[in-house]
Amino acid sequence: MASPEIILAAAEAGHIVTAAAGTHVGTHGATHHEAPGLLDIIRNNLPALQVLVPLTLAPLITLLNNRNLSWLLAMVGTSVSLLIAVVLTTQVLDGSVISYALGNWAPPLGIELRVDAANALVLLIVAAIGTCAAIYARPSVDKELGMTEQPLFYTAFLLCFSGLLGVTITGDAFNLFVFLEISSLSTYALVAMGAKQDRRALNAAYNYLILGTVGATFYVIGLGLAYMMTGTLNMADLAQRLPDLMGSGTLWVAFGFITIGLATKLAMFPLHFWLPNAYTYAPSVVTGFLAATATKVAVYALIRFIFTVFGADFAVEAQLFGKVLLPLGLIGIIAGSLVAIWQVNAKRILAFSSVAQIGYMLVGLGLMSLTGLTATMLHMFNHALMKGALFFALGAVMWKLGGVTLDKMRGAGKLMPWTMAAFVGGGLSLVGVPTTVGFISKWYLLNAAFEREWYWLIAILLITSLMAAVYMWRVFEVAYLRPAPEGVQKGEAPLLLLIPTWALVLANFWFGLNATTTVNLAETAARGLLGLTGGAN
Amino acid sequence: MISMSFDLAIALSLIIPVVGTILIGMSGDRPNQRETVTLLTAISLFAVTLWLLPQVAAGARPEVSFFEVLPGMPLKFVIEPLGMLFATIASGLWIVNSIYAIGYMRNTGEVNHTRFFMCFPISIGAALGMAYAGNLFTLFIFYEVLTLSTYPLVAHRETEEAKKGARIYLGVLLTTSIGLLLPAIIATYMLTGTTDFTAGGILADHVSPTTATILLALFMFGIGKAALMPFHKWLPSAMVAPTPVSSVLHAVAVVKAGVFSVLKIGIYIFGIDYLADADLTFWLQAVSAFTLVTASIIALTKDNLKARLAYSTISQLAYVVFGLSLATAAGFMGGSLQIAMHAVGKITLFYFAGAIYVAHHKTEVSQLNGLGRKMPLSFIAYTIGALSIIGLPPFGGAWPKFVLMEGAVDAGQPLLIAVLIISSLLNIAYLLPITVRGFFLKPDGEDTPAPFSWDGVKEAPFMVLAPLCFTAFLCFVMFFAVDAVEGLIAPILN
Amino acid sequence: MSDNHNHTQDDQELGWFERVENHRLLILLTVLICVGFGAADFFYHKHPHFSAEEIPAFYGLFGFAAFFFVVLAGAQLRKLIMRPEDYYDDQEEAQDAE
Amino acid sequence: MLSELNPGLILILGAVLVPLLRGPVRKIYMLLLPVFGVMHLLNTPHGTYGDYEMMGMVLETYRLDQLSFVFGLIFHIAAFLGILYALHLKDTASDTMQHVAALIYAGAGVGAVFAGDLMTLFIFWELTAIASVFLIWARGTDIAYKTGIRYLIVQVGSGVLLLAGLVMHKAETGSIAFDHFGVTTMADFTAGTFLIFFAFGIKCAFPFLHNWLQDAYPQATPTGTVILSAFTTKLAVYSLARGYAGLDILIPIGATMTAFPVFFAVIENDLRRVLAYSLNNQLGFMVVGVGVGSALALNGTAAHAFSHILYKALLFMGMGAVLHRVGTTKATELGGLYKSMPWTTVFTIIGAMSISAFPFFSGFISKSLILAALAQEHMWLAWTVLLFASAGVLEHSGIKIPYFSFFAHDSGKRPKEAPWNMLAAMGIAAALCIGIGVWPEYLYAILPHAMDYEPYTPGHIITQMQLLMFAVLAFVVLVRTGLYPPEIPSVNLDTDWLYRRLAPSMLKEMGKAVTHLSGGIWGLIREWVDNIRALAARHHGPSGTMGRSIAVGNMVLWVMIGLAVILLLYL
Repeated sequence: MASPEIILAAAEAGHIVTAAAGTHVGTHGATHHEAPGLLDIIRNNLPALQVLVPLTLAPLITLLNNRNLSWLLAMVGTSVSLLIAVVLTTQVLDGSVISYALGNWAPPLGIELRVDAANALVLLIVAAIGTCAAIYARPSVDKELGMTEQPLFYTAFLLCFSGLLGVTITGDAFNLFVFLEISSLSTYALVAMGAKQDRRALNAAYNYLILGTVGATFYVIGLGLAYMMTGTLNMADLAQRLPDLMGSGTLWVAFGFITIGLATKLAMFPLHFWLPNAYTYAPSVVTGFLAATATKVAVYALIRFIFTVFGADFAVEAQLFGKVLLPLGLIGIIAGSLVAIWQVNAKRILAFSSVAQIGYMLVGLGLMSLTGLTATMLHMFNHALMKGALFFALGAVMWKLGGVTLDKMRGAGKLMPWTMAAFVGGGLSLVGVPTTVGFISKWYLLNAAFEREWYWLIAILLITSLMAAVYMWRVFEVAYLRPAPEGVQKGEAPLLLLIPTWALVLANFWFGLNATTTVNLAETAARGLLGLTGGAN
Repeated sequence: MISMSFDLAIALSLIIPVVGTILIGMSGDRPNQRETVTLLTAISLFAVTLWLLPQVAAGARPEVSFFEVLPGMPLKFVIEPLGMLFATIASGLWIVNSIYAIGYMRNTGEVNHTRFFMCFPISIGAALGMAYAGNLFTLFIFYEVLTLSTYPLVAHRETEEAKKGARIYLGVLLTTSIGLLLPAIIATYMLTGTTDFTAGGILADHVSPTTATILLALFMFGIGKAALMPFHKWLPSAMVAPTPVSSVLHAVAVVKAGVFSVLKIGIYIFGIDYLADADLTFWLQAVSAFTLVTASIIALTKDNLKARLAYSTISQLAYVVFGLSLATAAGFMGGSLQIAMHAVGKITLFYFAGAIYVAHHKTEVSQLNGLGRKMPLSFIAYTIGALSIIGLPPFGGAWPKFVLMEGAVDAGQPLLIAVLIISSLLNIAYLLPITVRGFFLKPDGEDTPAPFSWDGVKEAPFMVLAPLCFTAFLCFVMFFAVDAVEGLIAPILN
Repeated sequence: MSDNHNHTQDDQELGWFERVENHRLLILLTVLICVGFGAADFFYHKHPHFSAEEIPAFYGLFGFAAFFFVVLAGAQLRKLIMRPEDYYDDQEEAQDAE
Repeated sequence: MLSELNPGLILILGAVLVPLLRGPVRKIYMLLLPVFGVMHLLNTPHGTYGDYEMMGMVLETYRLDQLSFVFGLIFHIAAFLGILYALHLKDTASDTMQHVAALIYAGAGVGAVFAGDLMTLFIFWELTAIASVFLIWARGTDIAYKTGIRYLIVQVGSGVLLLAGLVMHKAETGSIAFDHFGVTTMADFTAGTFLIFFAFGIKCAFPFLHNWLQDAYPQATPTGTVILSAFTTKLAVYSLARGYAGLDILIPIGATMTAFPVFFAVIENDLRRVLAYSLNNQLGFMVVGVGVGSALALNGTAAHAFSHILYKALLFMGMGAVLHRVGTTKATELGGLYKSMPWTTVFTIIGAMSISAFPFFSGFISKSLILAALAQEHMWLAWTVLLFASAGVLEHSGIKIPYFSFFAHDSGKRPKEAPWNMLAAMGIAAALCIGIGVWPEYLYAILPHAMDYEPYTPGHIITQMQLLMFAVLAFVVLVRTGLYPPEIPSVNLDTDWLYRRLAPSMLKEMGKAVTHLSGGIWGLIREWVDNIRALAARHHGPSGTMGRSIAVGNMVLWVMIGLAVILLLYL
């Protein structure tokens, strides 16, 4: 089914974990139990609970309007989601697919929640980072936000969180839009909360809002066109009907709108201009959370549309890979890395680095191969870990030193050794040093490039890795090899900041040393997306 | 049972340094505790190595895969003789170096002791990881760990000069390893489906000679730690570091790790026969010979002692690459011996450089006139180390030259012997003036040399002097102990 | 031996070997010995390996000629290779300065 | 075990203890070391001992036979004399180092002579180089420092060539035995045997490879030169005799060596350098002897080496005493010393007469063996050259040395007589010179080959006296007529010019060129890099198009452009 241009090199039939087509675990609650117990009910409704738990907790927080309780609830919401995401992931690791009809309305009419390896991976990212962010939020918002704003913050946070989960888990294209808006709108609010620290946050949030809305609108326009052609909004359904319409101009336009819409959301170069400021001026915890999740979810959505909805053949036909994703990805990598080198604010350095990192994901797509797609999926996960760790570490620095410009960070390594050590850990991962997840991503990207025999691409990938070393090292040097300004006392950030930060840092190393799990997950996801398992279609 | 203990030994080799680092970090500002932990770590690590050594020498090849980093890409360790040799040198000299470092740091007013001592175990652990690596992938991982863990040591003094030097150090090593070595490893993997070190090599049936040549170039230059020209600049740059660091770089771990990798890749990835049959190494002979001679000539022009020694190291390391490029068993053996002999010799020279700095704050060769009267033992030790480096009997350094010459003859390239001879003579010209100045020339500003008296002697503190004398003595012992090294390596050449 | 007159020294300090009359004595002695050994050539039985050895006083003549030649040739050689005493110094110091 | 010990090791290991001893104990101890060595030597029956396996080779560390015995014996005697001569040195560091170096050097020389294989030879060979250079450096002058480095480079160069030859010889034959290499004509050379030959040639100061000798020996300390003169070159002669006896090319080489130094010696101002040239000339005789290769000739070589070591040491001792007392050995600054240094004068004259081969002095009974061997083989050209050189020897060593230092024009210097230990050493050496000359049969008895030769026939004595006395006559004539070239403070160019003048200046020019070139290239590269950097910084710096924050309208514009492009692409 895949285009001959797509390399499926490693696909020996024996290796594929074939689940029976249409293994619908949990659909309609059909189990062997006579009367399902509570546990079974929960188990059977996991996909729905994934989103619903945080979504319902969000308004509750506003209602209670209590600082301590709201934090507690946010913790509960995120950690329960994480638990669910882990369980769901284990269920799809073998390549099977979970389809869940919301409210027992059968798709395509009802809204379908659909979990396969690809979005399980993303769910895991969002839930895990969300949990870390929730823990982290407590001291961070204490410092950066006013007391009264805090319940609002946690509400917005949980909304955003559930929105992102929703985007990821849904099998319905319009439902995706809804969740996208839920997450986006709350994100704008979250970014704007940075205004207490720096008024420029308002401007950044505003720009983000405009661009985000443009993106979402484009998406919905494209979707509308597709709906016009097919009469369905269910992704699986769309996927079945669209191939018959190949060649239709309307469909091209729909595809174009959707691509650009999502590309704006995921900050593809040159549609990334909203990102640096949003990341820089948002509250620390928000930056960390968004950087690690939001763009990844958008990338996921794009992948979902390309591979599942429109189909790889269509995208190949549309020259999306070769003429759009690959070149723009590359330019994004180079430009993002270069800009990062000259930045003087650590957050901005990381923000531009994110632009570059998204470039890597797009290049992985542009390679049009199983390995390439695996690399992209893998990098989504890995990049979430590293950027999460880095931004959280910066947040801790911010907490103590009141800013993360290079000037303020002088001597930070000696003032707060544990925090900066975490930052170094994340930074090394970003550079792609072996034993970290960054290396694993790069390994797969390079492997994919080798398969293609695109040696120039290898060179670019390697050179930009070194550029990452350059911009990270500027921070390291300032933090460790410059004397701290007079009068600043030595002291660490609170434990609640350090624990999630270090959890992510250790995850960077854990999954860098023992990447089999993530690689398997990513590869299963890639196989699923390319239709190499029996599960997805 | 046996395999259990092998697993444990290998695991311990990696865990002990980590534990040591953590404990040192926890020692904070308690110097005695910190130093005790350092020494204990060093000793226990060496004990583990010594437990392994006789068994490997007897033919055991302990193998263990802890887990798969990537599917099909395990973190794999196989102890074979070459790695065992490197591990023994690294962990053995580390004990000496720890003592020296303690003495040095106590007496020079350096700061940040804790960070300083924390980085050592990590780098030694990384060196052992490389030594025992069972595949390229594992080797690469520890290679990078070694680079990064030594960076803080190079930048230790935190001056502008130190930062610049460290930047070059890191820049060159990272650029070469990521830019050249990593693609080479990936290419090897893609072409052969494995990166395991295999006797006889893995490439022979999978690649064309052209590809193999490109790969060889990527590997040889990619291992920037081997300091083959033009990627040698990091070594002199790293000279800004305190002397114990220099000795780690030059003798214990870093450059040794580089040339060790060169040899290991040469024999286990390419295979000597393949290198020879496919005639891949002609250019490498040229490059290493060029490095060998040019670095010596540059060394002649350096007045700063450590800079001179740095170029000397570049030249000496090229011997190892040169040995590989001969693509003969003897050449390989010569390279292996050179790793061992140079380690002992060069560490002596660096200890000397540190000793004169600690005792008299001298750094330049031209400042050494008459200093030998004040530091007779140091200068004698230096002279012994220098003679070993030059390659004169009865010091260990003589053997590698002899065996390398045999290698050149076996390779049908007897003219290459000239390179070795020229280099030896150049070594005399840049190493021995220090001895003469120290003992025989009169100090600046004095008309006649003050008569020697024991009151005038001011040697470096005991903890600095003792390691210096010990390694000098080792140079001598190694001349007679060469058979042990040879016997260890020989099985992999059959 | 003749140039020691140029020296400004008291006669009392002149040693045996510096007195002109003793020079004469020594020269005479030398000549006498030469004549003696030259004459001796005729009074013993030779076992020549080479025909030249049969020449009367061959060794003496050869020695005289050889000595003369060595000294005169040496004097000529001087023109070619003699340099001031500090010839190598400046060069080597220049090298040190680098 | 101890009986298998190479006697050289007694001296070498013994040297290690010297720094620990003080005063008279040290003196006695040092003098006893060579005595022990000789006793050990005399108590060992001929044979090979001390096999030691290493790197897959069996080293024969102690081989005693006729040839090695002669050299071993005289080396011990030389060591004893050298130590005695240096006994006045103090316990200071520098002097202690001289003692240690001298002992190790002598030991290494002895060790090398008894080496049964090439590897052992190589080890001791290099050890002689290392140890001996300290005798030069100990002079403590800047010149000595540089000379020492040059000397060491040449010596070690010889060693590594030997090693290279060893390696190739091993590859060719599989053997590292140090026996006759079977090379009798140039055509027989293999790469390995040629390299070994070349290595020997350097130490033996073959023409064009000779200049290290004249460069270095005069720069050593007074006592150091005495030691130096004994071992290195004679070790080379021994090695040639062992490995290349009968090699025809050695005859012209040796003949050249006898002849050309005499011209340099005539005009040399530094009397110790005169002796160095003379040493070169004497080596020529030995080399010719090796080249002839007959039993008589080889005996001649061994005997000449034996007597030469003694009288050359004696001459260097004489000059060393002068240097020690006066501070210089330049002919232009000496003269008339016989008045205050009578004993030194007498001993030096005995040495001069020995080297000139006056009958009843040691040179006579050894040199005549070589000349006789040549005559036996009817090699008239070589014979003539050697005869000529004999007259030359008389000029520079027989007359010039004693004449210019002790007589000639009175310099007005009245130094003290040499210390007792120097006089003792000189006295013993002088006695040996005369003793050997008068009773040659004892020396003849220990020579490697049996022979039947009577030195004291009327013919021998008469012809030799003719040669010498007519030459003296020529000297008288030359001086009286003013033809004798005056002494001038100067240096004379020799092959050292190549590496002291030509090579450095060429290297310097090359260095300049390379620096210039590489500087240019690096500059260019740096310029490019800077340009690229600047370009990147312009567009990607904080205020560059890529790096700065842009207005939201522009952002949306980009989205529109993106859409337009993508639609264009699709439609």
